[in-house]
Amino acid sequence: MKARVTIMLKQGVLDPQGKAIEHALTALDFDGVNEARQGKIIELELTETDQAKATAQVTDMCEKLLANTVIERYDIELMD
Amino acid sequence: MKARVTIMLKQGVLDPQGKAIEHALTALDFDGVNEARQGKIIELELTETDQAKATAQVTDMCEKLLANTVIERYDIELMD
Amino acid sequence: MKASVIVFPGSNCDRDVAVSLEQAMGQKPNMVWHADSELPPSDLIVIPGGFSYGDYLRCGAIAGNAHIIRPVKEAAEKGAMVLGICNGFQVLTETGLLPGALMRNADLKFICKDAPLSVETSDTPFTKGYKQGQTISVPVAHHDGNYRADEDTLDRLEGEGRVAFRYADNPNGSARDIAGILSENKRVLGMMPHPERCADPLLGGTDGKALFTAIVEELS
Amino acid sequence: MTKPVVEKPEATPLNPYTEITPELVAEHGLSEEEYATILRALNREPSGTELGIFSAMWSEHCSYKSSKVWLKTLPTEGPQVIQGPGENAGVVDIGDGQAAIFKMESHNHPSFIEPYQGAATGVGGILRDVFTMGARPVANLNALRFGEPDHPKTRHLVGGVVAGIGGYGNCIGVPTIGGEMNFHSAYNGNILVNAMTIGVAQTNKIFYSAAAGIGNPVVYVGSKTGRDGIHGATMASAEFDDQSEEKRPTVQVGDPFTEKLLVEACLELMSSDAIVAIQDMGAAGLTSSAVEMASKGGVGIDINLDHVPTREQAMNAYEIMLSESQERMLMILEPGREDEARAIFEKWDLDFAVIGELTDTERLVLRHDGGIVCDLPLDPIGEEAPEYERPWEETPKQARLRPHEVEGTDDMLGTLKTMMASPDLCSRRWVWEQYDHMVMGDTVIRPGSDAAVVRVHGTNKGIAASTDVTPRYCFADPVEGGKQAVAEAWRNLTASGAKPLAITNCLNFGNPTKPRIMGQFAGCVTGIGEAARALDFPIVSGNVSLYNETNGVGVLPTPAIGGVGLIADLEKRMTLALPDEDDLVLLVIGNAKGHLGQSIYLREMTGKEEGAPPAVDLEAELRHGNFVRDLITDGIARAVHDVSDGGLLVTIAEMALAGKKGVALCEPKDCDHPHAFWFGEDQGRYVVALSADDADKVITTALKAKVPVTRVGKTTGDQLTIGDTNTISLTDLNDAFESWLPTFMAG
Ligand SMILES: Nc1ncnc2c1ncn2[C@@H]1O[C@H](COP(=O)(O)OP(=O)(O)O)[C@@H](O)[C@H]1O
Ligand SMILES: [Mg+2]
Repeated sequence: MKARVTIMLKQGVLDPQGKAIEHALTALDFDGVNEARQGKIIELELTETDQAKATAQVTDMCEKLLANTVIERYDIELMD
Repeated sequence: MKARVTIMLKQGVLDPQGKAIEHALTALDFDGVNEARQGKIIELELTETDQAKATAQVTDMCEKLLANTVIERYDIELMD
Repeated sequence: MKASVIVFPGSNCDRDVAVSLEQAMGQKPNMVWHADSELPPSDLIVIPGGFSYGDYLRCGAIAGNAHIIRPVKEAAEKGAMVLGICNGFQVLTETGLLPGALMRNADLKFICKDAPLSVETSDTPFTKGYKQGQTISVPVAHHDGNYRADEDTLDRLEGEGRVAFRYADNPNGSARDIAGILSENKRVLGMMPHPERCADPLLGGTDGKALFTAIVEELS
Repeated sequence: MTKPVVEKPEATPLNPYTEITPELVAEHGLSEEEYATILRALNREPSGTELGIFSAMWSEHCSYKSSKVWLKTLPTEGPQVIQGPGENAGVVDIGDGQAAIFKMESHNHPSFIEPYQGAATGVGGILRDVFTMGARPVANLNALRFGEPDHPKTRHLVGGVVAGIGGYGNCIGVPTIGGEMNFHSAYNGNILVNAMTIGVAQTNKIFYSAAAGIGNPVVYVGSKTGRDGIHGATMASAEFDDQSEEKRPTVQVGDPFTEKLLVEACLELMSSDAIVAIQDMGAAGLTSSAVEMASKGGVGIDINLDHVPTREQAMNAYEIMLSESQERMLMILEPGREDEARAIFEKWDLDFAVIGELTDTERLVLRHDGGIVCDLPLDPIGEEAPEYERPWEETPKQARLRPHEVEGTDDMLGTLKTMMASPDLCSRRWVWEQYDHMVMGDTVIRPGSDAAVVRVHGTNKGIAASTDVTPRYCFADPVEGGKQAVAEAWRNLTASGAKPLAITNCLNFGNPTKPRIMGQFAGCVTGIGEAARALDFPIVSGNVSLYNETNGVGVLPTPAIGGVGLIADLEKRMTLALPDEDDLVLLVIGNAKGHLGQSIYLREMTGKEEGAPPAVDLEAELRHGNFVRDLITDGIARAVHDVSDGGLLVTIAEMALAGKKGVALCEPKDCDHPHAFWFGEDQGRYVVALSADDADKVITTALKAKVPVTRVGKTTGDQLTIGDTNTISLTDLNDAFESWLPTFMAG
């Protein structure tokens, strides 16, 4: 089973990368970009086949390692 | 309209960050992770409301700036 | 000889390379602001090291789209010499002036130290002051110096004598130990190591000096 | 399947009109008496915003309420001092119309909670303190203390802090040239991250923070204000407990790229005469910068918060005033110079806003959404902030440990190898190779020697710098430990050939309401003062970080000293590396009494931490150091290293490794306790390498000058040997020395 973890900075946390991308897009004459935010994505190939167990396992990974919950929030998506 | 661009290293391009995550997970006794790959996600708030136009616009952004197609592939998802 | 150093927001080796150029040329280079759309007449364009735009998004990506890049490319097409050091090398790959890409170091850490390099060709206007096969010591200081290109490109670079420098002790995982590469006409050089950091005996080495001297000889 | 993860609700921001309850007062870290003082000063209840302002300004971090009485005892003057404590950073004269401007600051609590961003923003903050005075930053240093290596958090914290310091300094393009790092269980729950920056300015172009000129515009520049870091100053002024993790949202994210733009923009504007006063927004953000600038200038300040650039919607006055968003500055401009200034900041893509003006009321007035949310007299907030003479207890003296009371060893070099591979003595290369220590093209002595040296750009003189303190000495005897920290910094500068000029400090201690801790503080400050006086090494800036305690366990008293010196002619600089030349003589300058109390030998080889620390004889220190500096200036010394942690043999081994040159040592004569001779940590000592001819002359002059000197060996081959039989190859020793830290970090 495959899991995809999306990690974004929490609302309100400064996102310098997003800000720089916004500027750069404007400088390239792309109009109509009101906001850009950058995050990370981590794709995991798991041996686990049970959905619930996989979710629990990946949540644990996020809390312990993948995300920095001080400033980031995460989202887990499972795919087969 | 909101667009979410997912940028991953192309298959075959070595992903040192992914490898490091794999190792770190194993060190934390998470078993059954066969592979980890890390990518970027960029969320854009667009003024554009037309799906087709938005897709075209974001594709253009990816080609010109957001992705380096020498080593990366990208994926666009629109949400409202 | 006229030289220009391009300054991006976040460039931080612009002054360092200007000092080395001045020592070699006897006159100061032009410092050219990234937002300018025109380049003063230049035989040599230097894209310095640093963190243009904070290295946000991807090293060199945002700088690769700056206004000044179009005239830089035009000048390169007309045969001007272009030297990209560190972040400058990353910018050159982003603009397409050089092939490939620079990824995060294999061990994911920023690395700053003297790196022994082997000079792979002395048959270029940049490296003619060295002997082919000579080992020189030049500092590296980067987080993303891991050179990548597909196998065909790598073969072509090697076949055409376009690998300028290789690491004697690969610090970052670069494909085929590549530390610096040249354009087809060998007038564009991108390299991760910093020759401007070893062109003054007080700084602990002078192996970089021959590169600047060679450029000045070529262009005067 | 998607499993959305619910975010914890953020704490509700305090409405400016909130009713003030005792709980609210307590949450703001104000005692009942302090609140009563506020009520008396105002003759009314404060608004929510006003309460927040008092809370921040009266926090330990901003008011120095527990430490001030002691700090006043420090020597702060000298002919070289242009500006002592009281400004954003200290300023000393380095000749030719130039000044070195420097300061050290802590970012301990944030770094424990989020090591990367905490350390990064620590670097960003201290850089601002320096360039706000008109200096271009030329060097960074950092003093780090972590818990014991096998504590489960240590590796993660070391990795994050080092990456964060590098991440910020490398990006902004200021070389990180030195620092120190220790491990000790006392830091398990409270790491210490102290960052120091040195800048260079023209003496006639130094900018200060006292606001002046009624009606002059108050200008905000830099990044936008967000909700980050609200309560940072109060957090830095409280003990940790198990709930501290909950306080996490106060951690800020650094943006070194924006700070780089801010440096360039500020220095560009500073080359004109448009700025009257300027101050960075550090702890307690807009509150402390506005209050301090106005108080120092004896004026009032009237700010319309509607004009403050904000990053988030609907921020209220309380949040805007207490936000600790990074990369922001407050300036007072000459009237009519706004457009010129604006053009510069816009060129660098930075926010620029005129947010108010100076008044003659000596009050802080804040307007928001059409109303007045704060109208406070400035004196009670700043000048009249509480000051405490906290009760303190002297630290009981420990008995002096005699050499025969400490177990010896037959295998001196094997012991050396073990010690060189110990956490506190092993090579820090893993750390400084992650820092760009060469950017700016002026690093003349790189990290790894006693003091690092950067050339003053375009000249042939250099600034030497070092940070030092031995916390285990301070714990055992705060006064001696305080002296030792200053003496060691002075010694390190001396060993590089520099003339020591002045120091900054960062005083990290536990909970000052405990008399025992306050006694440590008082003792260390006393020792620092004594040494600074004796060595003519005044304190020109500094920072105090208290409440470094978790669940009642405090850190070792850690008064980090940042020393700065001047090398007038860089040809006369010195490093510890032995030249690749046979038959150079190694002399020890200074006396060896074989002091093993509190030594690394004692801890690593016997597992004990006990006894009195080595005493510091300040007169001898001065005599020995000046003697050594003359040897350097006269071109006689070929390598110099001071003797510190680990003792004489470790010192010599470090010289051999740095130069890749072997040394043959003689067995000490008539020595009952060779382990104490080789590993004792007696103070005031150096090892000097010089030619055999010079050695004889130097021994004669030394004895005349009452400088003890001993010949211990000579350079030869590529091994370290003692006597005829005891040998270790440098390769072996180097592996031990270099591999501990990378191996530890690799997990
Ligand atoms: N331990 C100390 N020794 C000497 N001066 C100190 C010490 N601690 C703080 N100071 C001085 O007190 C002033 C206020 O310090 P601080 O609040 O840390 O500055 P900032 O507000 O710029 O961060 C500074 O001028 C600083 O140099
Ligand atoms: Mg300040």
